[in-house]
Amino acid sequence: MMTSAQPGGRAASIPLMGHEVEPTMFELSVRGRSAAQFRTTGIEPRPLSSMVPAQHLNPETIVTADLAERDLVGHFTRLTHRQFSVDLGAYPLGSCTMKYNPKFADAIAGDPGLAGVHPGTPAALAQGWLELLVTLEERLCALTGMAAATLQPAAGAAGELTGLLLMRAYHDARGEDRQRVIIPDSAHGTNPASVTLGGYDVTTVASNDRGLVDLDALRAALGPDVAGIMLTNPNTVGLFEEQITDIATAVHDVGGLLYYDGANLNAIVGVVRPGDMGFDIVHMNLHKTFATPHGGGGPGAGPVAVSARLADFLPGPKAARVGDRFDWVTPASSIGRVHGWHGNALVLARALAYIEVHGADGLERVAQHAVLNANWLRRRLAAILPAAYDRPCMHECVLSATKLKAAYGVRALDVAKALMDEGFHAPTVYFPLIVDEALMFEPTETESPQTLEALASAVESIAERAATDPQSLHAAPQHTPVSRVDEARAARQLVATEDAASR
Amino acid sequence: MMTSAQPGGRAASIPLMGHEVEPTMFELSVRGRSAAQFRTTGIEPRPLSSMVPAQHLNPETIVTADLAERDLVGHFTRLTHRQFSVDLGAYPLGSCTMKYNPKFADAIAGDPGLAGVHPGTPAALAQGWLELLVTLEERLCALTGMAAATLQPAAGAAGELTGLLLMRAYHDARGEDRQRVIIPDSAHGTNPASVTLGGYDVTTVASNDRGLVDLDALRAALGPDVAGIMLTNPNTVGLFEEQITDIATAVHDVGGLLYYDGANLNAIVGVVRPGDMGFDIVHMNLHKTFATPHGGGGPGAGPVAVSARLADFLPGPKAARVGDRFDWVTPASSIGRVHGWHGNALVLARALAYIEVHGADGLERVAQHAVLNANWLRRRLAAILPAAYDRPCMHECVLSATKLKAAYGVRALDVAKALMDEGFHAPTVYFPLIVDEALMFEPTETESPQTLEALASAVESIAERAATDPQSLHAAPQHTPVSRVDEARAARQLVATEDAASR
Amino acid sequence: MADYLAHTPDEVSSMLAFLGLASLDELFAHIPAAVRLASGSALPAGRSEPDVAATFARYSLANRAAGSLVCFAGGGAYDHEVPAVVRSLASRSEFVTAYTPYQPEVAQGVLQALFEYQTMVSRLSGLPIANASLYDGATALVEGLNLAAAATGRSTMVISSGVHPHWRAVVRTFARGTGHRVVEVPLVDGLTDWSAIDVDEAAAVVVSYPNYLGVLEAMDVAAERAKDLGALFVMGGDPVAAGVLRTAGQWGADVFVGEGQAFGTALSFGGPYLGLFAVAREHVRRLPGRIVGETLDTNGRRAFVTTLRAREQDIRREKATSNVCTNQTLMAITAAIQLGWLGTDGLRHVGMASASGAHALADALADVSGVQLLCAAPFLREFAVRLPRRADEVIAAMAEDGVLAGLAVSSLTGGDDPSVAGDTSRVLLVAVTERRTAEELHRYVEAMRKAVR
Amino acid sequence: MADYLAHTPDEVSSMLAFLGLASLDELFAHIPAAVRLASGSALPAGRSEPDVAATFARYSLANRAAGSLVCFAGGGAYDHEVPAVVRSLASRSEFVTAYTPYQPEVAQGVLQALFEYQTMVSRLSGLPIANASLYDGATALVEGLNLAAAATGRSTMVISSGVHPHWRAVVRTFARGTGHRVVEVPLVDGLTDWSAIDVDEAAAVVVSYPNYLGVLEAMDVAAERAKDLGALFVMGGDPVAAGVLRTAGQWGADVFVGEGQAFGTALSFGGPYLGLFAVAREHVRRLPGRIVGETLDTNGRRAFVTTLRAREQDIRREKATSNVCTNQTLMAITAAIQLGWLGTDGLRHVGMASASGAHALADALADVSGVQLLCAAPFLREFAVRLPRRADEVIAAMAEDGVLAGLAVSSLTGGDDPSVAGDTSRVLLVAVTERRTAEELHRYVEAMRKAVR
Ligand SMILES: Cc1ncc(COP(=O)(O)O)c(C=O)c1O
Ligand SMILES: Cc1ncc(COP(=O)(O)O)c(C=O)c1O
Repeated sequence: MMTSAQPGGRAASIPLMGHEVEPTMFELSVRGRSAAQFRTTGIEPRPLSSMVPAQHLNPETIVTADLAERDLVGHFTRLTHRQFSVDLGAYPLGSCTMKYNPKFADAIAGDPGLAGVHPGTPAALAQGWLELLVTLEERLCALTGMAAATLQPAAGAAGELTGLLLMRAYHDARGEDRQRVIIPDSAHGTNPASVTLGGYDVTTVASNDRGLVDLDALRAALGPDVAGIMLTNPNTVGLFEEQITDIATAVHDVGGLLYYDGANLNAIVGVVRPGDMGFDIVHMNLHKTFATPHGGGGPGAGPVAVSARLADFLPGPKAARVGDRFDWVTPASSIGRVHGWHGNALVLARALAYIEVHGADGLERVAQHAVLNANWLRRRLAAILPAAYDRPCMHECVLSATKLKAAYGVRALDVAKALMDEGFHAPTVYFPLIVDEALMFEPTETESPQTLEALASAVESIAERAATDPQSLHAAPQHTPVSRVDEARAARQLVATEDAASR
Repeated sequence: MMTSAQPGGRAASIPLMGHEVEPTMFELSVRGRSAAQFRTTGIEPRPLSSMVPAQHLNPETIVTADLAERDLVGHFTRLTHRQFSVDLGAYPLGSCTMKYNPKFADAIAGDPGLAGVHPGTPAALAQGWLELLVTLEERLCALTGMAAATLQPAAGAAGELTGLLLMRAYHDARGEDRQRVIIPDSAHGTNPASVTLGGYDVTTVASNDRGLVDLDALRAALGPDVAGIMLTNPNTVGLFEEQITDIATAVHDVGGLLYYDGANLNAIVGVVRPGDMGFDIVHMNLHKTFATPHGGGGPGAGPVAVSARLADFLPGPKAARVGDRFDWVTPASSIGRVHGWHGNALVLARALAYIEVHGADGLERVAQHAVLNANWLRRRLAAILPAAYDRPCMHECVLSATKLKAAYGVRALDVAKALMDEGFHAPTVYFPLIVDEALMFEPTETESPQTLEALASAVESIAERAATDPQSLHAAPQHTPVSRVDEARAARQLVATEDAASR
Repeated sequence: MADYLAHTPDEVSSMLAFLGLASLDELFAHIPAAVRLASGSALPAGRSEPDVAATFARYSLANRAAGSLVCFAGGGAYDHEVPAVVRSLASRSEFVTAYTPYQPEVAQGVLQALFEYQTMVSRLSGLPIANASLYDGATALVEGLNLAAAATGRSTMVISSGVHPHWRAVVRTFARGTGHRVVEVPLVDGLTDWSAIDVDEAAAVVVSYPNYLGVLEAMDVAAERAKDLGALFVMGGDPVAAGVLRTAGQWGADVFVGEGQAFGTALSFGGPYLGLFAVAREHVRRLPGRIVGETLDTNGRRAFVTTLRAREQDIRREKATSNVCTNQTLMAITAAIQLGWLGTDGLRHVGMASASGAHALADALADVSGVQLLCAAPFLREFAVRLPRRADEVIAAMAEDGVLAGLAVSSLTGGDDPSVAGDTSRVLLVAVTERRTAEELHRYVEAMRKAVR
Repeated sequence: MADYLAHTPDEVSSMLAFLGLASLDELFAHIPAAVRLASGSALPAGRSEPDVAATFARYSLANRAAGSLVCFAGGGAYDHEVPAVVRSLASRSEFVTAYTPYQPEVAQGVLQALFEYQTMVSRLSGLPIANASLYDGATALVEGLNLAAAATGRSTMVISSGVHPHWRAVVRTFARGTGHRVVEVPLVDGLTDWSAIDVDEAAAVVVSYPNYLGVLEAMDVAAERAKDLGALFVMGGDPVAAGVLRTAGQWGADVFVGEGQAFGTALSFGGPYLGLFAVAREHVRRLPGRIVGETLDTNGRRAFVTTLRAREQDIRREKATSNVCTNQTLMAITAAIQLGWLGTDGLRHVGMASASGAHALADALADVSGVQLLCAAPFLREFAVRLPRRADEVIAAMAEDGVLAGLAVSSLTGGDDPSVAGDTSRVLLVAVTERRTAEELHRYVEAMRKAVR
């Protein structure tokens, strides 16, 4: 054969027919092939040299990948057969709220009347989009008990940083220069990282033996130089901060603000509003609570809602009602833009569709069933994987494999890997950091009782194997396209592109 | 747990995570669940009893399956992971032309302006559809060298029967009562079956040692009572009937008609026209030559084109140009309808899209590359699986496993099953019936040289295993969700529904 | 000039070289020059996908789809809710780009989906055996008649003219080949008048329930008639009605045939649709088409496979029960998914909501002067009205008001027909689905008032 | 009242019983009553999918999408060809409904696609290391500045005002937190006038190539300037230009940032888009976001995994190189697929055809009296013109003729700006893609004539 390229029509890489590796697009590539078809424009092509001075032209041709459409389709379709997803089964990945994503919302986002609109289209020609954004802002404010919101942040972490900049703008406006932001030791990594980018120093307060913020430790940490506190409630161990009002008072007393990390909003949506708990700034992960698909790692959306006193600082421009029309308006003391355009618009549209279908009643049911599922699982697994804190949890439960580790040397990671052989995605492991051998299960409300039972029995059978054949668990998973991968090797000799690989 | 229903969120049935069986929809069902959401119509629901007399009402409720949307999605998505398809890899299933199906044509068929039109819409309100149908008819006539066509037949076999009824109408109109239709012994099963349904007796003529119609045998079989002959050209052994003009003359001399089974049109599209070979009636399998997806077994479309003398007998109504508009017109001596409406319209739309993209030049390339691929594969495998007839083939090649069988007891079926473990779909086996241990490979034009080479090496490695470990081939496939299935048992104790199964 | 080929010129040359050939043309050298196209086929040159898309956009804009005309047309094709979830599952490329499951080891997806479909059809028809789909309702009826002929050794087909006119037309067409004698029974006030014909034996007695005018036939009488004639009782049913009405099995039918478009398939200008087919146990070996059965693999795992293949054309050839090969599998899978989405209660809802809407509309139209119900007999979700002017004119007029008023019965029958006494041209067939709103019904009635004023 | 829950009332009761609870409410019993909603949230009640769809159809109809307005707007969002094949592959639910590949054994699909994406970005940027995506071009630039600050230990950011106004605005916003000093360099006749500022050291020198007015900057001068200031050279690039222009790597840039929407993502009213990010080898440990690397599994098979995780927030916390967690993976996968579809020549075609169209339009507009090119400097596929009246008025007027004329520069800058001398309100930014036809260009020119008459 002419070239040594890999065959595009061989399917031995799909588990359906084997477990070989799938060639890369570049290994499949043969110069001279192509799939692209373009419009016939009737425009005279001009020689580049007649349009662009020579020094700008790339002397070399950048070769990307050249495939026939058939091989392109074969390749990416096979890749999807090497990928687990919510649509294939339960995905109890704690803190990520991997609930079912309604196909209905995808259809909404696919409407050319929404997806085909240029972001620079004058407001007068995009009234539908502006009304959609205004409506979503109203819904999010109603759900959080806040006064106004920005829809620009592209994800939760972007929302956090935006919130911290709002905090700073608020204090600046009052001529106050505060240096510290408090976070509990159970906080998600994005919290401290955002605090740093917000220009603040992180003060970490330890959790008490109940897995909650230690109020005394907090009081001790508080002072006039504290800009605020970032809390997740329920927190990352899945427990509700019952002293939240005392915490709020304490922080407010020193002039600080309360930031609500909404990653766990699914536990309380429609039941408790952050605003009523005393929070001043709230970000929401629409890709969690409001079921927009996670896209293999993104996109998400992280709108930030604030109380009245912070509304003037929100990023702008914002879509707003102006008389009976909608227009772009920039808040009086806006911190400015945090996104190149208006935020992840199509994600926002999906979230609104989800909210409108559920309404107040539906969202309350979402929270109730998310909490029901998590508590059922926690109780069901108590004997094998005791909860880090033996109390009713909210939408997720953090269990610990310490018993299995002590008795048989089987670690949380082994349990996680073995679960995949049983047909389930693994829970989040080793987070939060304050729990040894943490296994964080978030079943979400959309998994049925039968699925929970099957998940629980799978964990049971793994525990039995831990006693009889722990080695098999260190070797798990075995029924997956690849077995455990050598992460150390990947870091030691970085091969991050085809060109760095020795093929 | 309340019910004994199966879990909808367990993915152990997907090869990605194991090889367990997937529960049926009914095993997943829990009465009381539901996914359906309907429009709020504002119409007062009326009690059935007020609308329908009691004796019509079903005293029992028919329980179908009750699933939450999440479990419905999980179930069918997992089923797709247990299913091979063209999009996953090469599918050299002889006689079926499993070429790549352009996604572009799917998008065309998904346009609500086509897919949303009721078939009873008055012609004046469906001019776009009528123009589309008229254009397709013109293209098909140009490609086959025929005068007119019907687009009604839903598949090739329906086209065959339609063609035979046209043959009958033609003879009837001439007051001739003919009883026999000749088909070669290499013919596809639908041919004889259609002949019977057309009310004719089948006369089978043997093929000669070159795999072609034996002209003398044919002449001997011909007579005034012969209505016509059905031929596939290239025939089912992938060879072109080189004496086709003599055959045509012989048949026409006795007043018979020539029917062209277009299942193999992909070999000659744009290169040879059935009309120029002397055929009077031609069916085409649009799901083969014109790349409409096979849908797991259908839908297809089997338009029938005819020469001028048969045009008046075509099924009707037909879309036709009437002045500068389009309307439904019924041919003068139409045999009547052969479909409930206008045929598989969305399949027809896809086929036209494919034809328009290729044009005369593109379709010629299709035939050329289909024949190139088949010949390359035939030659490449000659040593292991000699061709039944050692001559240049057209778009497919019929090879034989007799050598492997004689030497190692490895049959065509074993080779076919083993190929699946190598990442390829099996070729068609044991067809045509005139070839022992037949393996009929039709690579189609859309598979690359690299894919052909990989397929050939896979066959080679199987041949090597035949010598060293034939048992392993009898046991193949092993890397598939299920291993060889017990077909005898399925027939012996028929379980064709959930209700017949003992769960 | 576009295509979907992978081969580069170099690759083509090397493949030709391997074959000892100098050009692609030589691959066809053994074909007599006389029959080869000298200068290519008389087709326009190829155009790129976006260019062709522009042409199709023009076709699309020249149609009035259900989106732009509120659809009250039925006659076997209905505007039911098809949710995004069903569309996205049914369009998974593993279902779409596979073919007949000849190799069960790599086709369990399609096979199990068909097994589930067969179960659904069996339950809706009340008959134990269903096949894996036929082309459409009309051709399914033909297969039913062929089965009846084989089962009884007779060739007379007694068919109520309440059976859809297109179905009857298709039956007449194929009878040219099978030589079946087709006897159509007239309707009186919408109900089959079995007394109107005199036949003393038959292979099949066919009745549609509801019939194409929407009327609920007297099934017991029909069943009786079938028994008298020693014929198989063949029922053509509206599967949506199955949610509420008695099933074919409950009425004692031997064969059920139906149009399955209502389950998840778009209106699609008439195709691809779905032929439903179910029979009583004793006819299983005469079943047309494919059937999927449950079995075990060599490791004892449950598996599915097409079975009883000995009936089929590829094995039995001229003695096959049918010539069908490619069927409508994708629509069958779609129906299984849609029925799973609907669930038990959803299916009932579709039947009841459609009926409520249809009766509300019928009542409202009764007040429009000049419009009257064609017949007094009970109906479910479709009914016929007699108008003061030609139905096709009324349809054209009402389209101006954004409503597809229904189907002109004469456009189905092509003239006078035993199903309707007298002039058919003023008879309009109206269908209502669960998607129609009170506002749309109101708009319909107003448009009708204007049209018949 | 709709939801996506599976639980039947019976199941809920039995689960509650298992927990020793009597009601769902009790699950929240430990939450202080004071903070619980007494009467549910102030939201409308739920509505069914089809009902909600009707509301969204209303939104959709109240917009003028690229389909109904021929799009000449650019400014970082372009109307490129996105074929059905890319849409169908990118919407496969395994990609869409998965999350960050924390468990590589069941995430090879996403991981390999990202590896291929990184390779594409690396080749287009001419830099060896690319990450697995950031939010968008604007935030990617912010990450680039943070990297530069960390690499140089400095905090002054010298940014050409040829960088997109929105990007500069975002940089200013985040500088409030990082305390970076942002120095914007004015343009003279469309080219950055580096002499206009006096800074003697900087963390980064940022230039956009082409700049937001479409002009091809003098990159050697910019690189020179960066060297003088001991700063990292950060290039913001139009990835489509990469098919024809010199790459960031070839110009000696340390960091490449770009907006990847052009590769397969719809206009989407501005998001989700795709932040492209690539760096020189020595900065790999300061890379923001995720990066996928190749490795082996325990059976020695090639496998992919996210690597160098020690930089990331979940491990390094307040010392992380960035706070990004959820990124834009699906858009990155889409870009990889689109680039695979385009191929080497297709990518060049997009650049060249867009340029040909842009120059043809610019020439034609030069003949429209009152309209003149803003600057003489060379451009590729986007350019600015000065109009005799307000650009926003011209855009509104031309929309009447079915053309989205472009972007009013003042709508991007929000007033006067160092990038444009004098009044910005009459400056219009015009972009042409490979999808624009001669007929559309003609229509544009005629509409412009009318608008400025
Ligand atoms: C508790 C918590 N906070 C913040 C985040 C960051 O959100 P995102 O990933 O959308 O940036 C996450 C996401 O995993 C989280 O779990
Ligand atoms: C040679 C031949 N003839 C006829 C047919 C029947 O066509 P269809 O399956 O579309 O009914 C086939 C299909 O496999 C075939 O291969």
